Amino acid sequence: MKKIINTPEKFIYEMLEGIYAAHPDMVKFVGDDLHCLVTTKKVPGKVGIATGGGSGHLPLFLGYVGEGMLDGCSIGDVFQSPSAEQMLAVTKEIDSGAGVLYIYGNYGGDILNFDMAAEMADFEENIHVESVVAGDDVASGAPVKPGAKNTRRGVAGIFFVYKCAGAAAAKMLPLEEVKRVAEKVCENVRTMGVALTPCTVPRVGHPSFELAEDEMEIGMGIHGEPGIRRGKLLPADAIVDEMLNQIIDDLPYRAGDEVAVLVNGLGATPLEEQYVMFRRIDKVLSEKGIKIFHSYVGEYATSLEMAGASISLFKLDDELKELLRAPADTPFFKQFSY
Amino acid sequence: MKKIINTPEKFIYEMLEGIYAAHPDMVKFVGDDLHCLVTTKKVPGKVGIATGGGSGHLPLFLGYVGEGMLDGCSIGDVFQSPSAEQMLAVTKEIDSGAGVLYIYGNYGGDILNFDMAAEMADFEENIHVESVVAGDDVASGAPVKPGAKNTRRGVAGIFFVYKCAGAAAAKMLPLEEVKRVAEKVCENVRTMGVALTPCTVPRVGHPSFELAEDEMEIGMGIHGEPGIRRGKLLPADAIVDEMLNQIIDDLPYRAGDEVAVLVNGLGATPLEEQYVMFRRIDKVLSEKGIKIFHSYVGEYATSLEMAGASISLFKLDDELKELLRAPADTPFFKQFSY
Amino acid sequence: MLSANDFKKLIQHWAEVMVANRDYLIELDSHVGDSDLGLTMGDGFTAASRAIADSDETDIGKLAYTAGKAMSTAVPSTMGTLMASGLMSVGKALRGKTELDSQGVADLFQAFFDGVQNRGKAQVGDKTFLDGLYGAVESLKVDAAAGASMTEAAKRAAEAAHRGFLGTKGMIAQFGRAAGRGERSRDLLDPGAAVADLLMKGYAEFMSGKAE
Amino acid sequence: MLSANDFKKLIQHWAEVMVANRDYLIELDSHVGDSDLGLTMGDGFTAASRAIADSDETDIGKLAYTAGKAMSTAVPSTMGTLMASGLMSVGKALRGKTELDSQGVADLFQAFFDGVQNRGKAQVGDKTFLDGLYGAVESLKVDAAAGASMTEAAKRAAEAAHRGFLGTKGMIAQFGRAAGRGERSRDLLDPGAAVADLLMKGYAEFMSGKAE
Ligand SMILES: Nc1ncnc2c1ncn2[C@@H]1O[C@H](COP(=O)(O)OP(=O)(O)O)[C@@H](O)[C@H]1O
Ligand SMILES: Nc1ncnc2c1ncn2[C@@H]1O[C@H](COP(=O)(O)OP(=O)(O)O)[C@@H](O)[C@H]1O
Ligand SMILES: [Mg+2]
Ligand SMILES: [Mg+2]
Ligand SMILES: [Mg+2]
Ligand SMILES: [Mg+2]
Repeated sequence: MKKIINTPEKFIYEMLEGIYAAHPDMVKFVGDDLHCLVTTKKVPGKVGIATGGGSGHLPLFLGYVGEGMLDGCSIGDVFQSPSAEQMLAVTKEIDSGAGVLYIYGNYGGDILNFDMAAEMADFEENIHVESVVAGDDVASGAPVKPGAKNTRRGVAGIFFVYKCAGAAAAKMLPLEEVKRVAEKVCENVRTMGVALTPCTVPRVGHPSFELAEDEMEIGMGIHGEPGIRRGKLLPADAIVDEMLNQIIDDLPYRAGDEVAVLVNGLGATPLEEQYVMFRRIDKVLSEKGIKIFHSYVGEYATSLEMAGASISLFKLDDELKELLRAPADTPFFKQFSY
Repeated sequence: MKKIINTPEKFIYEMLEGIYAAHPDMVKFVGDDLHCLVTTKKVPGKVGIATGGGSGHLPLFLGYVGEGMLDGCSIGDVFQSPSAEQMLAVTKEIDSGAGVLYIYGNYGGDILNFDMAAEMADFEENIHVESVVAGDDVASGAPVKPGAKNTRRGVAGIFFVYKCAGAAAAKMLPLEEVKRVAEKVCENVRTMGVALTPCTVPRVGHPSFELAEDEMEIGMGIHGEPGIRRGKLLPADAIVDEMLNQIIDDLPYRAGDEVAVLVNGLGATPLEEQYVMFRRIDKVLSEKGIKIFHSYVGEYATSLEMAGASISLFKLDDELKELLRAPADTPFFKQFSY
Repeated sequence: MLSANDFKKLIQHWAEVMVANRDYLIELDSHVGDSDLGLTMGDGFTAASRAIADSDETDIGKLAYTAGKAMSTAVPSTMGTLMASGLMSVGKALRGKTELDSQGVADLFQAFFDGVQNRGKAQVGDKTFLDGLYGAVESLKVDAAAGASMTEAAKRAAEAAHRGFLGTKGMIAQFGRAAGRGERSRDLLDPGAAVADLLMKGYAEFMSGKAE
Repeated sequence: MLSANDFKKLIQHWAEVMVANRDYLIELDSHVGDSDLGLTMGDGFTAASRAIADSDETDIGKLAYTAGKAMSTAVPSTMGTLMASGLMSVGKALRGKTELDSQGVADLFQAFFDGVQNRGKAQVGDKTFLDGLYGAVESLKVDAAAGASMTEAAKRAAEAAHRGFLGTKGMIAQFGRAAGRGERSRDLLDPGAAVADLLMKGYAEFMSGKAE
């Protein structure tokens, strides 16, 4: 795969230099470490929200730091967790006494480091930290049983968690309320993806897996984790139907429900194709009597230059609708209230 | 190239169905023709701004229809001009007595059809239409001589024309003023692109050209028009330097100038790589004493799944700065005033 | 004389000619352009013909304008729009005419030429459609002034168009995709000029068929 | 007895052991994971050792905590964070201790075990690092209660760790990348348990070196 980079070793560092140079009014780094990004617009008394994870998923994670969404983010090398120390640096910076909520995806390395950071924040800095772990990928594990540990990976649906928790924090709700909102979103979001081509981690230098010229893999994770079915590339409508039905059956989403829809490009799939997918989603949902409240189409959580897309549904009630439609202004996600 | 589509013949039609389904609050079509898209938020007395061109470039063209930018857009099949009749339908809808400005890229088919539409609007509907043709691609022709015809292709820099002309129209300026602003932007924007991989027009079914696994082409157009140099893929900094120097020398941009920068992904190039490019642009401009007023990084004008990127510089004065920072709310481009 | 009814038949004949020459035009366009010319001319003239075939209109100008609009809607490619512009220009110039004599036909093709030129801004010698049509229009004007029979004039105009088409070999393209090739375009025949050649050949066929 | 100075040297020895076993760990991790374990353990223990090498601190707990934090900063991979958690847990448990007897060393490794378990939430039998360390800690506790020499106890703990490591063959992985393989993980040795094996072997070497 051809890349516009200098050296694999400097890839993420230079990307981060670019981010700060491009958005000096919105984000800055702390602790002398480019991997620790915080908003320039700290709001006194507000619950701080931090996220983090490996690089290679822009606009995840750091693109959502800004007004109405997140306050800070630590990021690691490509597909690698940042360190607890880096998370702690972000945590210290964004806390303004109301505590900090961590929202991140369900990956082993991230969990360990966020847990450690939370412990250090408490032990060393006396900052109250709560955590919500997003695991929305229905292809990555059995349905979540109430009360049981969620074994599913977090993918694009985390956008909805950021959006609503961010809006709740912007309303100056206390930490436990912001956490409740984040958990409520997690319970109501489901995602499934499809991959058409692999991506190449620059340091590794070769594609992370192989897919024949006429194949796709339904359910593949954003780091190339195995999906649930590999097979011949199907027409768009058939792909959507296969993914959407599994999503709908999982929660399940029912006639009369109102949902937000997210069609997310993984990197190399044109927006045109995402809209072809959306068209089918719109048809299927309307046939099933599921109402679309609002739709988001574009790249929200990518996997470098992987071709493919994911679909997320988010079931709404009045509280969540109000939070979803609230304004947000970040480097990558901007929304006027609607 | 693998695509998530149903059939090549229905590709654009279904994409359009998806657009209207996803953004029913923002856009609608007129004349019973999905290719004729207009804003749902018509402002009485405002100059209408229309654009148009071939499909395959999302968010160009129709993604910029909305508050603070464009009022309507007609689009053709992949890389094909829409018809004069379609442009006329849009023109009739968006005119509210103050006249209509056409802003489009410098391509033969588009020019002929927009000219014909303008004539029909005048002859059949008595609508006053003015046209501004963007030709910002410095790789596609000799430098523009004052007064002479611009032979350069229009590429991503047209975004700045839309943005500022849209803001001028939103200020309720008269047609000749909005036209003056659009022309002023054209005079101050320069772009150059680089392609790493070709794209495939669905109906054609094979890539539009070939590029060896270790090659790039500097200056290639967004339909695969030949560039100015094909050679070995270079490190990001070297690519940027080569493109940026030609851009800077062309206007020329000089020490003391203030510019807006646009780094535009062509489709398959990750945002991470675009930021690696931006980092270098920031360095070079600061060395040359050219000040960055604001930066835009992302996909603004694509070429289906082509890998590559373009760089645009836009030289600003106080008037243009004010127009650039004004708010905009469209399906793809949203900006709070800054 | 050429009546409104003849005009409708002429357009229909042109549609048949373009459809019959589909592959020829595709082949020519494949060397310089995007190979669509055979398709767009076939589709475009067919649409133009359909739009007026069942009309009771006797105003040749109105028929031409309607045919042109239908053409522009059907095929917004370069040549599609230029041919539409030609027809619509004929429409404006011949508004009110219900039949045409030699001079009227010369006016018709002059208006067609002007419509294409006003739209496309090309000059004779720029290796375009205009180079195919130019000599034909001049020939029609001379013959009209000299009082030659319409059939004779049509035949000579077709010969002039064919020479014009052949003459595009040797010119450097200034417009369209071929312009991107600069000097390398010199040895190629211009596909748009081939359309002019076909149109005049078609007109001559039509007139000689009418005469029989 | 194990002094604060000994503790610093032990960590330094562990760093040397991990660097020496870089390729061995890479090889093990390449079958189940992403091949980074040799790099992360080498880098991580080296960073931990460097962070305390020049310290005048005599509080073993404080040294362990500092070493752990350095480790976590250097290598935020799974095992990096787990080893950091182990060391930081030792730090909290041994805060104030300046030297350790047999029981103190048993407490140290128990705290290390607990730190890893609290962080990673795995159980013995889940085919992780814990399966390597578990038997060693039990052995240290028994020997401490029985009054065995520290060198002897260390030797037996190393043997227990090695058995624990070998015993991971036959287990189904519940954590980390290997868990994705389910039943297919059974025949593989767990790389994290190999690290436990190396740590206890390193500790035994260090104690027998001290005894000489
Ligand atoms: N400005 C112009 N004026 C007259 N004829 C033109 C002009 N530009 C292009 N042409 C003619 O159009 C022909 C190509 O038409 P077409 O295949 O429809 O173009 P495209 O496929 O690029 O839209 C050329 O061979 C040339 O004769
Ligand atoms: N929750 C856990 N508790 C204890 N050990 C674990 C846990 N998860 C993974 N491990 C250990 O970590 C090892 C892999 O470590 P490492 O290579 O750093 O993982 P990764 O490269 O996936 O981040 C496994 O062999 C296993 O022994
Ligand atoms: Mg053509
Ligand atoms: Mg064409
Ligand atoms: Mg590993
Ligand atoms: Mg790893």
